[in-house]
Amino acid sequence: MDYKDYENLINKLLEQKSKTNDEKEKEAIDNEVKRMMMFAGENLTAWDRVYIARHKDRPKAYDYIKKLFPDFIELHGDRYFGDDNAIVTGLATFHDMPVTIIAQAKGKTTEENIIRNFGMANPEGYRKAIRIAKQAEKFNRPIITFVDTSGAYPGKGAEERGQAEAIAECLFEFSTLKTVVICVVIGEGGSGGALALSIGDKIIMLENAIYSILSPEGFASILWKDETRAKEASERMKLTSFDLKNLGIVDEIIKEPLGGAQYDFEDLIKRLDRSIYNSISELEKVRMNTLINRRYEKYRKIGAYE
Amino acid sequence: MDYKDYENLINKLLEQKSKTNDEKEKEAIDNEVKRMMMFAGENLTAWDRVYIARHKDRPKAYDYIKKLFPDFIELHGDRYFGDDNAIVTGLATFHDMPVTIIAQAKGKTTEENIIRNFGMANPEGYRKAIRIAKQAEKFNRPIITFVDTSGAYPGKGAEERGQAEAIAECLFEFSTLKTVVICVVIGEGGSGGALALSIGDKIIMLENAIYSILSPEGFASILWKDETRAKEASERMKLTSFDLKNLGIVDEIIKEPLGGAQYDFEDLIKRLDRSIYNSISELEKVRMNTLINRRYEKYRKIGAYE
Amino acid sequence: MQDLFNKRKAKIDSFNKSRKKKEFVPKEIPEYMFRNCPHCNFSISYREWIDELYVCSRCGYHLRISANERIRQICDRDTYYEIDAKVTTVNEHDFEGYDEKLDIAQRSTGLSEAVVCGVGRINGIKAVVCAMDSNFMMGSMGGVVGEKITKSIEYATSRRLPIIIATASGGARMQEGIISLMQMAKTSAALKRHSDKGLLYMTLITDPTTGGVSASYAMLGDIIIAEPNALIGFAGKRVIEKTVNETLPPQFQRSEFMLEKGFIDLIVERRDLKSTITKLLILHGVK
Amino acid sequence: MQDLFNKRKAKIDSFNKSRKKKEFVPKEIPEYMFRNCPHCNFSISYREWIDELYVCSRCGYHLRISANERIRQICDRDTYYEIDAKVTTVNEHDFEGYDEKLDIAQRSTGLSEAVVCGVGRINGIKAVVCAMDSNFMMGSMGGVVGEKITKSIEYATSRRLPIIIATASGGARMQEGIISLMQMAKTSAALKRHSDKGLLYMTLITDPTTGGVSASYAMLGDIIIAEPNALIGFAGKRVIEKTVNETLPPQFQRSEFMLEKGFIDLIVERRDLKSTITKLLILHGVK
Ligand SMILES: [Zn+2]
Ligand SMILES: [Zn+2]
Repeated sequence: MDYKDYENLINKLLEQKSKTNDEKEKEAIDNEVKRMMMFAGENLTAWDRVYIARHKDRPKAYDYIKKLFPDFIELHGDRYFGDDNAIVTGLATFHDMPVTIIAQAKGKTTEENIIRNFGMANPEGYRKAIRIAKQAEKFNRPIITFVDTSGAYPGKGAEERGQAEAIAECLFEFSTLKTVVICVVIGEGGSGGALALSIGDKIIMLENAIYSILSPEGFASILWKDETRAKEASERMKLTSFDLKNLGIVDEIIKEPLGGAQYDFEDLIKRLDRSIYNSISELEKVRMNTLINRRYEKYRKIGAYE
Repeated sequence: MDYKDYENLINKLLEQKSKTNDEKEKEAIDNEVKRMMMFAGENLTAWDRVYIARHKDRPKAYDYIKKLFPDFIELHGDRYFGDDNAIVTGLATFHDMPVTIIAQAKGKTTEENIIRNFGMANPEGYRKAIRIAKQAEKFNRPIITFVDTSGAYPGKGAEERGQAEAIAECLFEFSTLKTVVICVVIGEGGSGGALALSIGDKIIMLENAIYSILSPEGFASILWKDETRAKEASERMKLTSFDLKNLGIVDEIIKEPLGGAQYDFEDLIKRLDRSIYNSISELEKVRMNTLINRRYEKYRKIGAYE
Repeated sequence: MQDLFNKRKAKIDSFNKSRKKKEFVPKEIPEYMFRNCPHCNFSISYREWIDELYVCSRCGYHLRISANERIRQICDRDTYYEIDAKVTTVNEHDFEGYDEKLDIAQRSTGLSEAVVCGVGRINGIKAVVCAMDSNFMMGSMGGVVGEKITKSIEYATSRRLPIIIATASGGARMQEGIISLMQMAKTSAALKRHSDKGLLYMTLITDPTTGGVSASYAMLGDIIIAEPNALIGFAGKRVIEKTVNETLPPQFQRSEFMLEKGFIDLIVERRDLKSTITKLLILHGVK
Repeated sequence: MQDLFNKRKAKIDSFNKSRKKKEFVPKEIPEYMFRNCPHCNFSISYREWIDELYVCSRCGYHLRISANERIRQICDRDTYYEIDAKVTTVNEHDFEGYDEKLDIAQRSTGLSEAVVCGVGRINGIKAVVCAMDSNFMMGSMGGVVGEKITKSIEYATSRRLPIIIATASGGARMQEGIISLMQMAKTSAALKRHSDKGLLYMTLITDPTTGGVSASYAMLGDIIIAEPNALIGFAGKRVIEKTVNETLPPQFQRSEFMLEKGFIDLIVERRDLKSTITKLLILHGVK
C-alpha cells in the first residue's frame, strides 16, 4: 500500500469523524488516524516520497519565504526579455543580515500554477537568477536558493531563447560566485532545471524532497518506453534525501514532521532557519578563495574515477 | 543648387555623352563634368553631406570589411535572443594582428536592406556587440567599430526587448573595456543607436560622413513640427566631420575623393588602413589604466561647464 | 555675452538664496483650492494632494511632481544640500530661440536646469540624490544636466556613497545637438566607475522617461524602481506606430508592461517610496 | 567485482594498443562498396565517403562520424595522443542491464567510453581536443564522460592550452542517474576556471547535441561552431510537441535555426573545419 492510499483512508476516516457525534467513535478514529500516520510515515518508500514531494498541500517556496524572510522585497526581470514568475528573486534580512533569495516557485492553486508555469522556468528565469546572483556577489550578500521544479520548461519559446544556454550559464557562473551560496531542496528537484539553482557551498534537503536526473515517469519512459513504470523507476533512481546524502551530493537533511512538511510547518521552519543560519555563519568565516575551491571540489569529486 | 542637383546634371551629361559619337562633344562633356564635380565637391553644404553620407552607392560596412580585412570571419548571435543582421561582428587579422570588428551594416540593395533592417539595430544587435567586445577584451584584441546607422530601430519588439537598456549597456561596458577601441564613422551616425558603437579611444570620421543627435528630418520635426525643414536643420546641427572635429568629438578626418568615398575607394581604403594602423600602434603602447582614464576624460570633458 | 552669463548667474544665486526659506512650501499648490485628478477627474483639494504626495486618493494616479517635491518626499527634512548647484551654461548657445526657452523654463520652475543634484539623508542614511524635473523643458538632457549628473556620480564615487537618480525626461535637449547626445556616454561612463567600486546605484523612473535618458543612466541602476504607470521607453509611441504601422496598446511602455518585459525591478507607489528606498539601502549594506 | 574491473581494463588496454596500428583505417568503412546518402539517397562509394570526409558529394549532408574520425579530420597526422584514456568506471553500477549495454557499446565502437580526449596539433598549433561519439550509447554523458572531459579541461588550464570539444550526445546517461546529472556542474565549473585564466574554449556542435551536454559544456564555448543541420537543443522534439501541442517545423533546433536565434557563432562545413579552427586559434592569439 502506498502512502497515497493511507492518505485516502485517513481522509475518509476524517470525513466519517466529521459526520458522527459519538465521542467514542471520534476518539477511536483519532487513534486510528494517528496509528496509520505513524505506520505510513515511518515506512515511506521512494515512490511515497515522490508523492509527498509533489503534494499540492506541501509548502512551496513562497511559504518558506514568508516565514523565513518576512521583509522580503521581490526584484523582477532578467533585463533581456522578461520576468519569469517560475523563479522568484529578491532581497531580505535574515538574522539582521542582508541576503539574496532565488527560489523556484510552484503555485498552490491552479490559478497560481498557471501564472508560475507550474514552477517550470524559461530561460529568462535562469537569466534573472544569474543577474540577481551577480548583484549578491557585488554587494557581498549570501544567497539562499530554494529548489522545487519538475524541470526546466520544455516549451518551444524556451528552446528558441536558449534554455540550454541559460542553464549552462547558471552552472558556469555560480561555480565561482564570490559569495556564500546555500541551496535548499524543498520539493521536487528535477533535471538540469533544478541543478541550475543547486550550485552552492551547502546543499540542504528536506527529508521528503526528491532530487533526480529527471522525473520517474520520464526515466521509465526513456529507459523502458513505459511511463507507467514510474514507481519502479523511483525505487532505483536514488532520488531520496537519504540516497543523495549517501552519494555526497546533499550535505544535510532536515527532518520533516510525519506526513510531510505541511503537518508542522512552524517547527520545520524553526529547524530550517537554524540550519541556514548556522551554515552561513560557518561559511562566512571561510576565506573566499578557499570557499570557491571547496565548492569546486564538491562537484569535482562526484563521479570521479581512477 | 544642392550637390544632388549637380549629380543629376552630371548624370544627364554622361547620358548625353553615351549617345554621341562626336569626339569633340565627348571631350567637352568630360570637361564640363569635371568642372562641375570640382565646383560641387568643393562647396559642399551640410545638407549635401547628408545626401552623400546616405548615398546608395556609398560604400557600406561590408565594403570596408572586404577591403581592410580579407580574412574576416563573421561571428553571430547575442546568446540571448537572436542574431541581428544590422550589426555585423567578427574577427580578422589586420597587419598580422588579430582584431575584432563590430560594424553597423546597411545594405546596398533593397533586398539586402530588408535583411539588414536598413542598418537599424534591434537590442540583440547591441547585445551581440557587447558579447563580442568582451571577448575582444578577454583575448586582448583591438576593436574596430564601423558606425553607419540612421538610428536604433524604433520597432515594437525593439522596445519590448529593451532597446534603451541595450544601448545604455553598450555605453556602460565600452567605457572601461580593457582593450584599444577605434571607431570609424563611415556614413550616417544617428542618435543613441550610433553612439552605442562610438565609445572608443580614437574616433575617425570620413570627411562626408555625418554624426548627429538624430536625423535632420527628425530634428526639424521635433523642434519646428515640420519635417520638410530638414535642410535648414542640417545646417544648424553641426553634423559634419569638420564641426565634430571642432567640438573635440572626432579625432581625425579622412579626406574623401571628390563626390564621395565611392569615387576612389581604393585610395580611401589605403588612407583609412594607415590611419587605423597608426592609431592602434600608438594606442597599444599606452598603459591600460592610462588608456581607460583617457577614454573617460575624452567623454567627460564634452559639455563640461564651470 | 559675459553680461548674459552674469545676469543668469545672479538670477540663479538669488533663487538659490530664496529657496532656502521656501523649501517646505510645495510649489505645486495650484491657484484654485481644488484640482481635478487628470485620470479619474475626481475633485481633490490641494491640501489633500499635498498630504497624499500628489497621488489621487481615489484612483491612485501619480501626478508628475517637481524635482524639489521629489527630494522632499525622499530625503529627511533639512538634510538635503545641493552640490554644484551653480553649474550652468558658460557657452553661448547659438541655437535660435534656445536662450529664451531656457529663460522661460528657469522662471517658471525656479530651477536653473532640468535636474537638482545633491546629498541628503534618507531615514538617516546618507546618499547622493538627483531628481529631474519634467517641467523644465520636458526634463530634456543637455550639457548642464549631463554635467550635473556626472558630477554627482563622481561625488558619490569618491565618497563611497550610494546614488539615487529620479528620472523624468523626454530625452535629449535638441537645441544642444551632439553635445546633448554625448551626455549619454559621459553619465554612463561615470556610473561604470561608480559600479566598479562596488557602490549602489538606484534609479527611480518616473513619468515620462524616454529617449537619451532612458538609454543611459535610467536603465543602468543596480536596482530600477518605477512609479506606477510611468512611461518608459527609447522611441516615442508615435514614431513606433509609424514604423510598425499598428496602434500600440495603452499599457505599452508603461511601468507594469516594462516590469513584465524584465526591465524594472519593482514598481513602488509613492507613499511607500521612502521606506522602500530605505530598506533597499540597508539591504545593500549602506548604513 | 574487482575481476570485472580488471577484465574491462585489460580489454581497453589491448584496444588502446591495437588502435595505434589501425589509426588511419577509418572504421566507418561499410561492408559494401557503396553506401547511399541517408538524405538524398545518392549512391556513393565508400572511397568517396572517406575522401569527402563523410559528406554527401551531391547534397552536402554531413554523416555522423566517430570520435576517432573526428580527431583525424581535425588534428595533424600522428600528433594526437590520448590523456587519461584509461579512466573507466571502478564502481559497480547496480543498474540492471547497464553493464551489458556498456559492454556492447565498447565492443561495437572499440571505445572505452562515449568520448575520446587528448592533445594534438592542428596545423601545428597545440590544443586539447575531445570528441564525443554518438555510436557509444547515443553519446550519453555518465560519470566517466564527465570525468574525462573535466580532466581534459583541467589539463588545458594547467598547461594554458586551448580546448576544443566536439559534442555529440543524446544527453545524460540515465543509468547513472544523479551522478550523470552532476557531470553538468562539474564540467561547467572546470570550464569557468579555464575561462578565468583567459584561455580559449571552442565547441564544435555536431548532430545530435541535446539534453545535459547541450545545457553544459556545449553552450559555454567562447566560440560555438556547429556543423550544418546538426540538432541542438535542451528538450527533445517530442517532449516539446507534447508540451505545446503543436507540430514543430523540421528546421527547429537545427544549426541554421539556432544561429538565427543567436546561439551559434558560425556554421562550418566539414571540409572547411580544420582551416577554420586553425584561423580561429590564431585569431585568439594561440600559437
Ligand atoms: Zn484619480
Ligand atoms: Zn546526399
